[in-house]
Amino acid sequence: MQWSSWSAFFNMGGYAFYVWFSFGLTALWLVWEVLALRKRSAVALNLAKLLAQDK
Amino acid sequence: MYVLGDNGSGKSSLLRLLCGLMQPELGSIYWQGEQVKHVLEVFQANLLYIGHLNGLKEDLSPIENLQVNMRLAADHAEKSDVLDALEAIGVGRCANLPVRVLSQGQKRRVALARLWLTERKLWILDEPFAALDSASIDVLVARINHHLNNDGMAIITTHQDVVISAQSTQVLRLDL
Amino acid sequence: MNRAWVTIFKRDILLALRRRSDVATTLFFFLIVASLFPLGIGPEPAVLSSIAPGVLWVAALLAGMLSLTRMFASDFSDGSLEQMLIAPQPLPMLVIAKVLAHWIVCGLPVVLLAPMIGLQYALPNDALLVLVLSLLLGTPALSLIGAIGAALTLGVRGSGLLIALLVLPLYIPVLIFGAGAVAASQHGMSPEAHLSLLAAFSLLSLVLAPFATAAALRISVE
Amino acid sequence: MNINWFKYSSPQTFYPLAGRMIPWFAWAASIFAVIGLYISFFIAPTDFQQGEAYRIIFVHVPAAWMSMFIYMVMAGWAALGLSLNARLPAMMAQALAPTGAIFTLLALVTGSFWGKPMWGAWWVWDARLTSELILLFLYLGFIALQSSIDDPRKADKAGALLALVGVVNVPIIYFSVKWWNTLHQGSTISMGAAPKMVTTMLLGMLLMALAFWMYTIAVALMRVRCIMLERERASDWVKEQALSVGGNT
Repeated sequence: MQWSSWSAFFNMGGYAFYVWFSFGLTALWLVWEVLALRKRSAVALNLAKLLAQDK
Repeated sequence: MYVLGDNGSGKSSLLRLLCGLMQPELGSIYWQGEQVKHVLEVFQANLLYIGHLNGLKEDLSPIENLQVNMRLAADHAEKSDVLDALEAIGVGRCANLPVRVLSQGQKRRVALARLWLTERKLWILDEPFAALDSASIDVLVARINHHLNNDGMAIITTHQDVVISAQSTQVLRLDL
Repeated sequence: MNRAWVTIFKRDILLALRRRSDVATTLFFFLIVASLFPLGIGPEPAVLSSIAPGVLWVAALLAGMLSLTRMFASDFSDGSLEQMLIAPQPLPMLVIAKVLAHWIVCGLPVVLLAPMIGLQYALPNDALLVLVLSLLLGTPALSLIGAIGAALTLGVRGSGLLIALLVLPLYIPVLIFGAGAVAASQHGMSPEAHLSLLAAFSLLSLVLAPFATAAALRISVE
Repeated sequence: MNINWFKYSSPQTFYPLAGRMIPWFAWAASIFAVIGLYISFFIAPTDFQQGEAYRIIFVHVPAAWMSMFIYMVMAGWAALGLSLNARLPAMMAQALAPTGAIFTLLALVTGSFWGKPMWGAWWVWDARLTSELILLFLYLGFIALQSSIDDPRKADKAGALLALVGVVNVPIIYFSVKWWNTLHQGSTISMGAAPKMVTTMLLGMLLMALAFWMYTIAVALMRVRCIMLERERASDWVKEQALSVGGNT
């Protein structure tokens, strides 16, 4: 184990901002992509449903 | 052969498919028993296509335009032949003016003058009668009849009633 | 069957001669972009001559790019392009004819004007020579690669901006080798390596780009 | 090329197939990510030169790898689509592009967050970062071209051709940028000066790359399903699909 305590872990040897920002941004972006795609799929299905019910 | 149909029914697309300008998603097109895409050069050497765009450069004269188009199609034509063709369809007067100054109907006739210069077997004409006056239509019909009576083929789209009197005329009606 | 491409080449030159303003616009654009930099940076000859290779090459790049949209647009809208596609001729040859005509009309004048602007940037004589040489070797590649972009964006809305986005990244090697050649000669090094890489790049685009352009034209006309 | 391939390549059959595949890849991505993150943060030792900041490479390097890899795969699909005149490969290429662009952007941003504490500058014109930037331009060009052509079939083909042109150019661009970089050695900063690799570090990066890879497949399948629904809105199978899903309208 590399860390003496949790606070040392979060501090990242003084580089906390850079490290956590990089990882956080990556996670955020990937999660956002998945959510956006789910929404897009739901919208497309809804539209198709409306079209189907029209006839 | 006539292709009839309303606007947007796919007449032009059908012609473009036949020329090889578009690729069909399903099915194939045959020329003399061979798939067109395999004998493209032979097919194109037998084909004359005039779409609803005239293929004329505004800054060139009808003579220059036709000569370029003929050479591009690997046909040969003397300047006097070109002039005769323009005379035949009644735009001889405009032969040396830039196409820019011609009217819509005159431009159409310049493009159609190629029909007098060619010995191609298959003509594919998209709305050839549009924008023409009745006298020009008569001249054009006579030319097409002549072509058909000499073993030629023509595929023509139109939404006008024009009678072509060859025996083997077929009508294809596109309905959506 | 090489008469057809000669015909197209002659026709395009003739058309350009009847519309001279198009040529003038490209040239004027090159001139004005190159003249803006000293106004933004200051008239210090040492500074100007150090940025000259990059600035002149970027200006040539942009001028060439602006004229690209015209390469096929009028043929596309008046139907000449359809006739070229169904002609029993190898389309890549016709593309080469058109690109060559375009280069003579839009590229060559820039090459010839460049040394005069180089003088304004206090470039020494041998650097001027290398500048002309590098432009001469590099601008054909710009026209050839640009033709792909021009063909892909035919009939697309906002094609002027789109073409910049598509083509400029592909221009980067030309810019690096071209500007690098001039810079090398400024620093007393031999520009030979740069120039031969530039020539190699142009040759490669001459071999590959016409086929890609032909394919792109078929897609766009469909 | 046999009949079976054609069967699976029709949207109608591929749509549910993709739907069944997505969870598997999503789970694989999460598992690799958990192990990879554990190794990156708890097993990999501190770098004696760069301290803890080097841990950024566990996202930066895999993202950069993926950005290039996705472009290659995209071009592969594009070539397949062009040569077979088929729809599914073209849709796959289109589905991969945004994810590739996101990884490129991530590689750029994390690269600059790694560079700042190490060299005191947010951006250095280093060969790799510059190439990555150009790769981003290539992705954006592809996306812009596809989205500005209305006819989907034409958009597919134009995009595919552009991807192929791009993939031929990528090595040339990379080489020329490298050449440019070595000539202008004024700023002798190289992003390539990665810490001396310990096996655990390499393992961490590989696992993260695997996680990204699985994620990419899952997301690309999701996106390709969306594209199918949007394109074939009027077809019967989409209507059936829409009616069977239920939910609010």
